[in-house]
Amino acid sequence: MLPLEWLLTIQDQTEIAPGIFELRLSGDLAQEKVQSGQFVDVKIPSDALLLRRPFGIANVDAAHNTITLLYRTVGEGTQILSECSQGTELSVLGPLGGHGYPIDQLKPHQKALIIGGGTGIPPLHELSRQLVAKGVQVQHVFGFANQESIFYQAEFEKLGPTAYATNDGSYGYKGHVGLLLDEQFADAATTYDAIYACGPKGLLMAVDNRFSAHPNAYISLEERMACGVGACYACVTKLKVDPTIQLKICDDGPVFKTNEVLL
Amino acid sequence: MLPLEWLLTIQDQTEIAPGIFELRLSGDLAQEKVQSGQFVDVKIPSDALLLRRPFGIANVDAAHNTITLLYRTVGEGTQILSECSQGTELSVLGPLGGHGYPIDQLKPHQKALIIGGGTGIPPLHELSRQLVAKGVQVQHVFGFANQESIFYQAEFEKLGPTAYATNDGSYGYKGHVGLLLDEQFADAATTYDAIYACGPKGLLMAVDNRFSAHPNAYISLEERMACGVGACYACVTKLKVDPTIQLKICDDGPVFKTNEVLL
Amino acid sequence: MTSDLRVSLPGLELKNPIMPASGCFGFGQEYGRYYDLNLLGAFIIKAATKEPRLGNATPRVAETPSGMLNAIGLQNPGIEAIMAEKLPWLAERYPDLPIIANVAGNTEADYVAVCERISQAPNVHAIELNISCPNVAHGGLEFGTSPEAAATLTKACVAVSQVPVYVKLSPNVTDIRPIAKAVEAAGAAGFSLINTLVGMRIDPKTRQPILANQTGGLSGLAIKPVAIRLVHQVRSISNLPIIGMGGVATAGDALELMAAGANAIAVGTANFSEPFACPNIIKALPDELAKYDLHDFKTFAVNQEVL
Amino acid sequence: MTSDLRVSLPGLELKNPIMPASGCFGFGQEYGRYYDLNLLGAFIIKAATKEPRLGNATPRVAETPSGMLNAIGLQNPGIEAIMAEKLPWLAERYPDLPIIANVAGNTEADYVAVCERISQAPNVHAIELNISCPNVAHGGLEFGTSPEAAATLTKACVAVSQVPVYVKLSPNVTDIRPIAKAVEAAGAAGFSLINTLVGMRIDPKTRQPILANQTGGLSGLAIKPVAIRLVHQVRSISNLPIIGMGGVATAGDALELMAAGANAIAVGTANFSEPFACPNIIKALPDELAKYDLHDFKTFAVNQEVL
Ligand SMILES: Cc1cc2nc3c(=O)[nH]c(=O)nc-3n(C[C@H](O)[C@H](O)[C@H](O)COP(=O)(O)OP(=O)(O)OC[C@H]3O[C@@H](n4cnc5c(N)ncnc54)[C@H](O)[C@@H]3O)c2cc1C
Ligand SMILES: Cc1cc2nc3c(=O)[nH]c(=O)nc-3n(C[C@H](O)[C@H](O)[C@H](O)COP(=O)(O)OP(=O)(O)OC[C@H]3O[C@@H](n4cnc5c(N)ncnc54)[C@H](O)[C@@H]3O)c2cc1C
Ligand SMILES: Cc1cc2nc3c(=O)[nH]c(=O)nc-3n(C[C@H](O)[C@H](O)[C@H](O)COP(=O)(O)O)c2cc1C
Ligand SMILES: Cc1cc2nc3c(=O)[nH]c(=O)nc-3n(C[C@H](O)[C@H](O)[C@H](O)COP(=O)(O)O)c2cc1C
Ligand code: FES
Ligand code: FES
Repeated sequence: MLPLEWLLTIQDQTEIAPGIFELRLSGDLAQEKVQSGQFVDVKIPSDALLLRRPFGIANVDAAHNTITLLYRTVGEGTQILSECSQGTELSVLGPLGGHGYPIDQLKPHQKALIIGGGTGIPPLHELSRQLVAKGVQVQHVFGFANQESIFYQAEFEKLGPTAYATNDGSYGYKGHVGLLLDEQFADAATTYDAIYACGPKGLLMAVDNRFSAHPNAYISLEERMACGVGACYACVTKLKVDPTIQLKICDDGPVFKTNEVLL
Repeated sequence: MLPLEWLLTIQDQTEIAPGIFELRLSGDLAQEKVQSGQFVDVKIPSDALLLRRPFGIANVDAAHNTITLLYRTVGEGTQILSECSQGTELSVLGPLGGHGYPIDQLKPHQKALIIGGGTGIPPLHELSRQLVAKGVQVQHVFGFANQESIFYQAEFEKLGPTAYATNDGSYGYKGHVGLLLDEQFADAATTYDAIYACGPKGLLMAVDNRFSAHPNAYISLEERMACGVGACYACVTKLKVDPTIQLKICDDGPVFKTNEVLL
Repeated sequence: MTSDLRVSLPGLELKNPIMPASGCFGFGQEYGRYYDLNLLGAFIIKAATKEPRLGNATPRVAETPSGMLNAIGLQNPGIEAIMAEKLPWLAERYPDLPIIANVAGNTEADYVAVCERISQAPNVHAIELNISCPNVAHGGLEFGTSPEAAATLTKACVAVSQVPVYVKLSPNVTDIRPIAKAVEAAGAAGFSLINTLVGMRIDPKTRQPILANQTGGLSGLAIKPVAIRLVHQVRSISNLPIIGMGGVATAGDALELMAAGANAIAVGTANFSEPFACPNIIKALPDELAKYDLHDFKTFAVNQEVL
Repeated sequence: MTSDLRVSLPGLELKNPIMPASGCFGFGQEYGRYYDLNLLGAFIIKAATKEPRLGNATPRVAETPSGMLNAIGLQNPGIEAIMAEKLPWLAERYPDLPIIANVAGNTEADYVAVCERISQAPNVHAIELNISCPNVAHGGLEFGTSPEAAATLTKACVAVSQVPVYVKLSPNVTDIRPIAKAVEAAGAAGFSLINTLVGMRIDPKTRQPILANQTGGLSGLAIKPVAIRLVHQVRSISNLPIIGMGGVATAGDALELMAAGANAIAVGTANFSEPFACPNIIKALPDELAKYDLHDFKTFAVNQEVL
């Protein structure tokens, strides 16, 4: 039997940007082998909220027995989570997602382009960390609403060069990530040995289009979920080559190759 | 406008007998004039529990700005309440109950008999305290399941002599309070200037019967409530003289004269 | 920018769309001790029947996850006492507070008699015809589950009423649309949606129902998605105004129900959790609207223009 | 004293009364990774239809207070794939686990074809005839809301089925009793109660329904009181066994529904909150029974004797 449910303890929680929280959870889930892009499903401590909340795993620190989540408060669940104090125990399912970001195919000194937007960025941190640990050279390209909402800048810049696009131009390139890619990473498809993306639908579509023929390009999807393990069919997406075949994002994903699924 | 809702802070909470909790709440409700027998309606900190929980006021300590509740864990609400830690803020309505125990009619050195059972006993503590403060001589007669479940023994004995009945005879008289009254307080109707009771239905019926003609005998009722303020008609009881007239326990009670309502 | 919370429905020019739901606020005397009822948009009083009613035996309420059951059984002092005491009490203290009178009965004649009489009270601006109470042996659901019976009753009540008649429909039906259509054709000024679902709790110890009446009406947050669905469904087949209710506890809930098609909102069970629920929601509405760059309800409920 | 959790229903000799509800546990492969499905009393697989179905567009789920909405739309690989892959997979790994096959369709012919075929699978011990799915354009509710249509369909399915047929009724009806009676007369072995209520959530930002299908089926704790009422109501007019479901998350919930008249219990939404919900409930049942000085289910559900 695979392990699934963990009682993790809130080690600390910090608002690292307006409405963006860094949550460090301690417990033995941190000893599991986690592929970047995999996620956890958190039981929010409220009797009235039956569904768990999925969050990408932003960091695994086996030595300190902790994992880190980064999330934005968007509704009731994340609001309640953000008010939980240190020491609170949370029931967490994970690591979930049959397919995270594949990195085994990359060799030291090869180059990876990591593209992210907003709260799609958290799992890309663990990805970048794992790539750098392998000796892969990473380039980050991130989109945010504005300068204020940028988080984990230092953490990412430690791992590799990071280009920013903001909608209002308050930091880095003005405009969305797609335009930044066109202007400053026009040769990316040939320059980079692997492409990884996570973020809002628009960003994923941009990446899916631009890198549809790239043999090593991956996007991570989000969908409203119930079970998180593949049993309820809530989170399906259709195969591009045959839309009568449906995959489950929670189980067959959340990471898919570009050009693989209908966005 | 009358005050109604208070944010009270849990000062401390102790399990004083198996499953019986003493809960001290601090806040300005303690400055209100409270008639003994009045109650509060506590919002349990759970999103899924919409109805408040009514509890008698066991003690008011204006000097320390606290009130005390004593309750038994019987279901989900009291279970959750018992797990709340110090510092938790609770929304509390009160003092509720248009009619508590009348004591103004008593003079110093007059005698009062206070009869209680189980979790009906809490409001009788504040009653006894107020009576003793007036110089009234109090006698308590309390029923419990067994010795283990007795609580507030020292507190009551400080106020006046206290006779106990337990179902299993493990402490005091063996049997229920009605029998103890018959055997040891047979002249109570003439000996005591006032009779006050609170407890399970059987006890109230015993008191109601024995002291139906006493001019100064009172019982306090319980019923499942929704609003707690008289607006929803959940908690009605019928007048004995005319059962087509219904009174609301939360608002027209919870204290009634003996022989006043149908039990 | 300041907000304009006014909404306008037949018979009801409301300064804001929030009103206590029938049966959850008595005749105002109790909550009136704790806050100024003039804050309310309107107020739907407890059901009025021809004769005084004692209601059901106790226990009358039980708790359920995010909800509650009630089986009050329409206890009320009867139309005469309501006309003589309850309505004048409200008129004297809150002359500008529009009252909606919830009317129930055993027979058509009962309903008609009460509608005729109560609609003459100067502060009654509308009637809410309760053909959906699940907790009484007669009347209630009988009229509410058949389009024909509902239409006949509505027509008779509209004919004698001096004020617009809103018909309160039951969620406990296979298809609400034919009932809504029949009631509209019979002259209803609008709908009131929803009354309670039918539910039960059992005490595992005695294995008997907790409520003396066995079943009770399920209300509160738990039924909000059912209320949204039915308001949306009735809105899809009718342009009549809808007073929406069912599980509204916050300004966000109120807007969700208005987005589904409700023109005004009644708040029931939430008063018990939070006695200041109605004034709290009214206070929070401007900020809630502002979240969506709105400052009034003009773009809500497709039929708002018509009114 | 040790407990005896066995219950016995037509076609189903269960070591305990707890089983995952249809649609909430797939075909067992996923939860089977995390615990031994042999712990279960039985298992109701996801709806099987004649043809493979893609179901509805996403989003397919939304959250509600103490509940959730789903509009999966009966996605399933179709009877042939279920016979060829899903059932053999279960039979191989869990030869002693009784499977109940949930069957759905557009037409009577569809239902009949699937019942005939699936009831021949060696590990299918019973059929749960789904005439109550609110999330599909055809079939589902059409058959479930009329006594005549329900009876005709039941009769046809019973005629071709090699195993007892339990009919899963809808709570979205004015009166469930005539439907239950008709289905009983048509040869049903028992009932399965309840399917989901119909609900809706609206995104206040877009003012559009959250679910792509607009409406969805409401399940979870919120509907428990409705499930209890309907089980109690059907029990009051029939002695057939009832598989009860709707908001069961704890052993206490299970006993409450059994006290209302259910003979066995299916657990749906609770699996999502707590993937070990079923084994947890099974483990807790002896202590929960002991609270009431009981050690088996003999005194539950009036009809237990008959079986
Ligand atoms: C695989 C995966 C990984 C994710 N990783 C992250 C992350 O690392 N950081 C982060 O901030 N967010 C992440 N999200 C989004 C996050 O799950 C939602 O923001 C969160 O569930 C919202 O919960 P709420 O109660 O605050 O919002 P509400 O809107 O109140 O939630 C209501 C329901 O909708 C669901 N829901 C709402 N928004 C989303 C969404 N975008 N995706 C899926 N379900 C949603 C909720 O889970 C809940 O069931 C991820 C989502 C998925 C599917
Ligand atoms: C005026 C009044 C004063 C009370 N004072 C005390 C006191 O001082 N100490 C004490 O221990 N208990 C007291 N009770 C009883 C107390 O309110 C219940 O034990 C408590 O509400 C149970 O809540 P629960 O969630 O644990 O139980 P559950 O059974 O889970 O509660 C479910 C619902 O039933 C209601 N309920 C259950 N039992 C009772 C009951 N006996 N009376 C009224 N409602 C009930 C709950 O309030 C809730 O709405 C008093 C009751 C009333 C009416
Ligand atoms: C205690 C109680 C009493 C009620 N009495 C009535 C009534 O007399 N007439 C009526 O039409 N509805 C009555 N209702 C139904 C409410 O008016 C309302 O339709 C329902 O509770 C749904 O709203 P809510 O979820 O906000 O409570 C009552 C509800 C409750 C909880
Ligand atoms: C995601 C989901 C999918 C479901 N799919 C089916 C189905 O395929 N067939 C069916 O008869 N019922 C289906 N149901 C209904 C459940 O089997 C059950 O009747 C209902 O959810 C009530 O139980 P619960 O409150 O324990 O979830 C589904 C429910 C959910 C939540
Ligand atoms: S969330 Fe259940 S299948 Fe993906
Ligand atoms: S609890 Fe509402 S009237 Fe007493």
